[in-house]
Amino acid sequence: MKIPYYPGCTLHERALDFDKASRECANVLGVELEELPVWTCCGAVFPLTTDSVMEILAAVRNLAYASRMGDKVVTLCSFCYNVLKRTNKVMREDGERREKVNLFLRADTETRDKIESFLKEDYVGQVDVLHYIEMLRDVVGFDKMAKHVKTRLEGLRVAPYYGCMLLRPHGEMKFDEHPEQPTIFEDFLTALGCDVVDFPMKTECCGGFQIVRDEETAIACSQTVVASAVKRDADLIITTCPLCLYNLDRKQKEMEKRVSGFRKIPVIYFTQLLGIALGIDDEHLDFSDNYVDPRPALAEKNLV
Amino acid sequence: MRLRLSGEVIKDDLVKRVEDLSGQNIAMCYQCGRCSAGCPVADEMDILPNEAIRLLQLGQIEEVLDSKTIWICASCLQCSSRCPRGVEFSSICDALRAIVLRRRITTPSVDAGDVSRVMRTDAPQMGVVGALRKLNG
Amino acid sequence: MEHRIGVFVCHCGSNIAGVVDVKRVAEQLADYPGVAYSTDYLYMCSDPGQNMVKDAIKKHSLTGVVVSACSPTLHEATFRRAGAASDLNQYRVEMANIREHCSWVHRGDKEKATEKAIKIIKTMIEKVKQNEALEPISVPMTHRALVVGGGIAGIQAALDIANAGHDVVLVEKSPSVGGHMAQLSETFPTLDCSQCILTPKMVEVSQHPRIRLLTYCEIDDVSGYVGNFKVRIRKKAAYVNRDVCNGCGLCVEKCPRTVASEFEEGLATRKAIYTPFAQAVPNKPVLDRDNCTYFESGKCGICQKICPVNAVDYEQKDEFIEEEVGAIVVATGFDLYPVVNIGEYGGGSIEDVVTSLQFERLLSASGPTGGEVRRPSDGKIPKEVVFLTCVGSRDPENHVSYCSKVCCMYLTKHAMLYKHNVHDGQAYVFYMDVRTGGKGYEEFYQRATEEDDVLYLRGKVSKLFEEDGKVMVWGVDTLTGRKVEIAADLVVLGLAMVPNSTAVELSKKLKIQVSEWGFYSEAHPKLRPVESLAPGFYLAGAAQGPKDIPDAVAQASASASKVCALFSEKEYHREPIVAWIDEDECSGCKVCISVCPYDAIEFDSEKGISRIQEAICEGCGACIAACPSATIQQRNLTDSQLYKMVSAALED
Amino acid sequence: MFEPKIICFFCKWCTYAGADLAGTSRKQYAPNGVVLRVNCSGRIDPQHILWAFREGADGVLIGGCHPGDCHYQDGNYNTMRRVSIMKPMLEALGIEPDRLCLEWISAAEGDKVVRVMDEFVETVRDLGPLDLDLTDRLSGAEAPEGAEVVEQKS
Ligand SMILES: Cc1cc2nc3c(=O)[nH]c(=O)nc-3n(C[C@H](O)[C@H](O)[C@H](O)COP(=O)(O)OP(=O)(O)OC[C@H]3O[C@@H](n4cnc5c(N)ncnc54)[C@H](O)[C@@H]3O)c2cc1C
Ligand SMILES: Cc1cc2nc3c(=O)[nH]c(=O)nc-3n(C[C@H](O)[C@H](O)[C@H](O)COP(=O)(O)OP(=O)(O)OC[C@H]3O[C@@H](n4cnc5c(N)ncnc54)[C@H](O)[C@@H]3O)c2cc1C
Ligand code: SF4
Ligand code: SF4
Ligand code: SF4
Ligand code: SF4
Ligand code: SF4
Ligand code: SF4
Ligand code: SF4
Ligand code: SF4
Repeated sequence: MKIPYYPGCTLHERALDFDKASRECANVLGVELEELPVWTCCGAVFPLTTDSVMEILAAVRNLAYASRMGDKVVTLCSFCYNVLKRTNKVMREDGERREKVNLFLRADTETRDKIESFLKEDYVGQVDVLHYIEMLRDVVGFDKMAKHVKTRLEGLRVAPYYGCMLLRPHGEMKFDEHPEQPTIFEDFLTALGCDVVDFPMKTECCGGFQIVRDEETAIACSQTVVASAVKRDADLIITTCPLCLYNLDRKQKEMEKRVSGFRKIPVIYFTQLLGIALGIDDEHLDFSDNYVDPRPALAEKNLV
Repeated sequence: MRLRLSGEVIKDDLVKRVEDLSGQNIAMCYQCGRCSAGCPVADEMDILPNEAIRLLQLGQIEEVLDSKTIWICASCLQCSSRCPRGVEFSSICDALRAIVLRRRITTPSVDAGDVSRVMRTDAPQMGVVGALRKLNG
Repeated sequence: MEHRIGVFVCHCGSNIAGVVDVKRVAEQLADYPGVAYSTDYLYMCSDPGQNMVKDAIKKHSLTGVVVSACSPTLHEATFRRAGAASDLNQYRVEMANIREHCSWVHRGDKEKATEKAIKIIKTMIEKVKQNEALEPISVPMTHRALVVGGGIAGIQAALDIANAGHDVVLVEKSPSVGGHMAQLSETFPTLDCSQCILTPKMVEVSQHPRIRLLTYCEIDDVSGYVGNFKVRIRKKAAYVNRDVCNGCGLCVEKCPRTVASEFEEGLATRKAIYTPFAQAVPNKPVLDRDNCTYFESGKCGICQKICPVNAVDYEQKDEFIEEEVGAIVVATGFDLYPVVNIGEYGGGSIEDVVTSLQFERLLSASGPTGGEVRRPSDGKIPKEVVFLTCVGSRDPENHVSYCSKVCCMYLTKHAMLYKHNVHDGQAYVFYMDVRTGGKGYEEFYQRATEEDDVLYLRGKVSKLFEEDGKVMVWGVDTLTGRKVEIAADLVVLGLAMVPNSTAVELSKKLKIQVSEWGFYSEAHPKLRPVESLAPGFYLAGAAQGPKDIPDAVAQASASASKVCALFSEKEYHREPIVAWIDEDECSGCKVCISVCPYDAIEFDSEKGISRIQEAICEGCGACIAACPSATIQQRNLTDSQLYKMVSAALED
Repeated sequence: MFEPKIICFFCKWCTYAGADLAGTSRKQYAPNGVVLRVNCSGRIDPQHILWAFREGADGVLIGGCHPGDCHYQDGNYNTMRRVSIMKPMLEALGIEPDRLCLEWISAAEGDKVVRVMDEFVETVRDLGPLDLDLTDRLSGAEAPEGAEVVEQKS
């Protein structure tokens, strides 16, 4: 089965490990992630001002490319997912902005050259934006996924971190039935055999992009999250977002400096964990970029 | 400090602009403070989210535009998601930032040094792009 | 029929005559087709004025009367009586409103006012010409009432009606009467013990010779209309022959199965065969087959073996009881908003976050902790207790929009009682507004802050979570503009009051309206607050909207007095201005049935036509305007009358 | 000056009582409208309105209870729907839709009765007399059933 895939810039630059692991897992599960032939940065943040047109143009272009390839587009990064999904809603429901955006698209000669044919019709929200985990649940099925598991991750205590962008705004994202107590990653982890660690900070913010402006503030946020998982004896945290990973993992270096007796905890992408369970080769599961090396924790449970 | 209120002061055109830009009705906020109670970065703010909205209700928009608060907000949408009246402070915050940024006034939060510092971090692209877009227009 | 209409133009002193040329009006109308007599007089409503009408009817053999005077709301009844006194059917007397709608509002232009008065009178002459002689509809009536719901409201209504001398059937779905009040510890604003004031009433209701108490029963079906309802009641199988059982309690004692007790809100257990609480009325057990070993596996049977009077009967089936009643009081009460919906407060998964009703049980002397406040997780006495108001209430975005009215008060009571219990403890109440509308309520709140050191924090809590055996509270104090964090031992949620979960389903059986949130709708929010729009149905207690005990009882007594007023007549009388269907023309499309707000239209499937039940029709006219075959008419306001009236008003 | 003829259908629970209040308060308004009392604005159907125009009315004013206040639960919603369907229908017949007016006026709004009456009379006055030719066409096409007097069955 082929599904159009929008990686987003971070997965092509700093989060190659995420991209690689996710593609490999998909392959094992019989899904081919078919990367859009052309795509651009989605803009990273969805503009919350009602008059924004230029700010969503990039995201619409990507959606329009995807609409040529199928009726879905899968993405991995929480930020991309949020931007694409919310932009899609604008294109479906906000007639005025839709018209303006399509005007731009029609005038956009560069785009026209690249993808002559899609311009035959306006983009009006034809594709459904899917997160990879939704694809696992709804397209593959967690039970089918579980059948591919080579190594059940018994005894591994995993804390699933959702963060903000997958869940909010709930009315638009509809990512999980219970915005305050989501369970999709819990179900995913259970299917892999893990011990799920429920921790109250799983839907709290990691500090987001504030990390590049006001490190102190953002670290305070991410430390709250990390400490909460550590307190509940998690072996590791999983996430879906390169920025969350950066804040929660890389910034543990700073946390160590600031907090006495700070206990580190590895943070990895959920598809890396899935890769381990599916028995994917080490060469595809690269943890060299992680500040806190997950391998010791995994080794302890004989998983690497 | 005494606020001298009148119908004219309260009906500030710029507040109306914030309402238009954010798609929010400022009057709907009944000041329960839940936005502030759940905001992960409120500790660093000089004006709490609910206080910022209160100031807008009173027409005191310049005070809010001058605040640190609007630059500290991480757009996590926690405030909006739990607001009993469906007021999205996160959107109001974006609108307030947009007003400052569209005025093309350099604010302490987004001076040139800041921008270059942002560019220099080793943070993932999306973080950098996000920050620049949220904080630099 | 030859029309002989009498027109009486009133001067009302100068109120009318000062503007309208009454003489000219009377003269001009004397020539109008069908008018047999026309005159004017100074004060029509005075005795001589009325006598004029009476005499003229006889003298001129009038077939109809139009009194051209003030608004019909004022004197229609007066002149109808006058007409009737001269044997003219009261519905052939009409008023033309030439005062409120003419002389008083057109004082500047006497000529135009006079012309308009003539037009107004002509419209009424045309109407009277076609008015039928009608009689008020009278319907036989069963002088027995049904009360649904045996909480304090239902109990009070049943007692009041029965004490007035009418029979009452009281139907309660649970094994005992008492409702939520039975669960409460002490009650604001006086802090009297809830059980102490309630139990005598529960006993009274069970022993009253005029009350048939049916517990563990539900309404299965209701048909008929005001004065003549037929009710089918399902008596749920209790697997105990409660007529034989003597309430010795041996079965309960020996039953080996335990389950969470509903009455104790899950904080304690009960047996599979059980009475919900010690003071239950009737104090006879029921067997909960979903949790009974015998029903699961055919084993056990201990209760049956031990019962000294052989009351336990595993073969018992649901039974049906038929009752005829003339009026129905609905008092099905409330439930708390489900805590699972509030994920940010743990959605029920944090043990030491309890609902307000659970806290009542923790405070109650008869509760699971014997009245000592101990928290559920480890039984420790909590030293830091946080109370949250408006949980789910006043939250149109995520939960319910309305204020639940009683929670401010009961949380204040909770904080106070907690402090009386744990003197060195600290109680916090997070609030948005403290609503204390009621006699002695504000003073009660002030006492909580002054004497019991309850700390009120103005702000809504965003999140609760467990940490190190504490419940972390993330709140705010908007008065100082600070975020607030409290490590609490126990948190109490002042959850919204919502209608009983059966309310909407019941409303469909009863065919009465519920409002947006499922509370029963009153006929008028101010002037008919205890009646449903559908005749014969009355509302009492929290089923109609969030209410405390004084309000619930007041409303129960009010609905009882409404029932008694209805029962004060032998028969039920109503205005005959109802709709009727011409059977020959009706195509049987049922459109009318779908628009009638009172379900007054039934379908005769044999003839394939619809038929209006006069006893139920309120005469709104919705069906008339909707009928595609134009075959429905309203008595004394037919389309034909309307057309003639329109034409008369436009004639030059 | 052209004096329009207006037929007013007022619900007895609200607008009719509102007009009574205007009277008891001695408010003054234009005398062009004649009020017919109906149990509910929902009793009025398109035929009544067309009949009024046919019989020479220049305007028709319907007064009902505010949404949510209908004595009969939701009769006024029916009226609202009907009036919105009526407007294009009138347009098609060449009758300016503004000649039909629906207003929510409660029993307490005597002032509103005055305001609405005066404004509506002005509106219709500005529109001028209803063109007779069109009225003829209407009477040919749309003579309401029941316009011939059907005696009531008893
Ligand atoms: C935590 C808490 C504390 C409170 N404290 C106070 C206080 O201190 N003072 C005060 O004045 N008020 C207090 N109240 C309010 C008080 O509980 C209510 O005002 C009162 O219980 C309302 O009585 P009711 O009869 O209307 O409803 P309920 O008590 O709910 O009784 C309804 C009855 O109807 C039955 N029933 C429901 N549906 C059906 C059906 N379909 N068929 C048959 N039977 C049915 C139910 O089983 C129940 O027995 C408190 C409320 C709460 C939640
Ligand atoms: C400014 C204001 C606005 C309000 N607005 C609203 C509102 O919008 N909605 C609402 O629901 N409620 C409203 N209310 C409340 C409402 O007015 C009262 O609930 C209501 O009037 C109470 O009616 P009552 O018959 O008990 O008392 P009253 O209206 O006071 O009537 C008492 C009557 O008894 C007579 N009387 C007194 N003593 C004697 C005596 N010794 N012998 C004989 N007769 C006597 C008085 O002359 C009077 O006529 C408002 C109240 C106020 C003050
Ligand atoms: S949560 Fe909503 S209503 Fe409450 S203070 Fe914040 S914006 Fe206002
Ligand atoms: S969106 Fe901004 S203001 Fe709202 S909770 Fe998040 S950080 Fe705080
Ligand atoms: S009948 Fe009416 S109008 Fe005539 S005198 Fe009496 S109050 Fe006045
Ligand atoms: S038969 Fe059922 S109810 Fe009776 S004692 Fe056994 S378990 Fe209890
Ligand atoms: S043992 Fe028999 S008589 Fe005694 S309570 Fe049980 S059922 Fe009733
Ligand atoms: S009574 Fe108080 S706690 Fe209850 S909903 Fe109203 S304001 Fe909130
Ligand atoms: S007039 Fe109204 S109440 Fe009567 S049958 Fe018709 S729709 Fe029902
Ligand atoms: S709407 Fe008219 S035709 Fe249709 S069933 Fe009712 S009465 Fe008969």
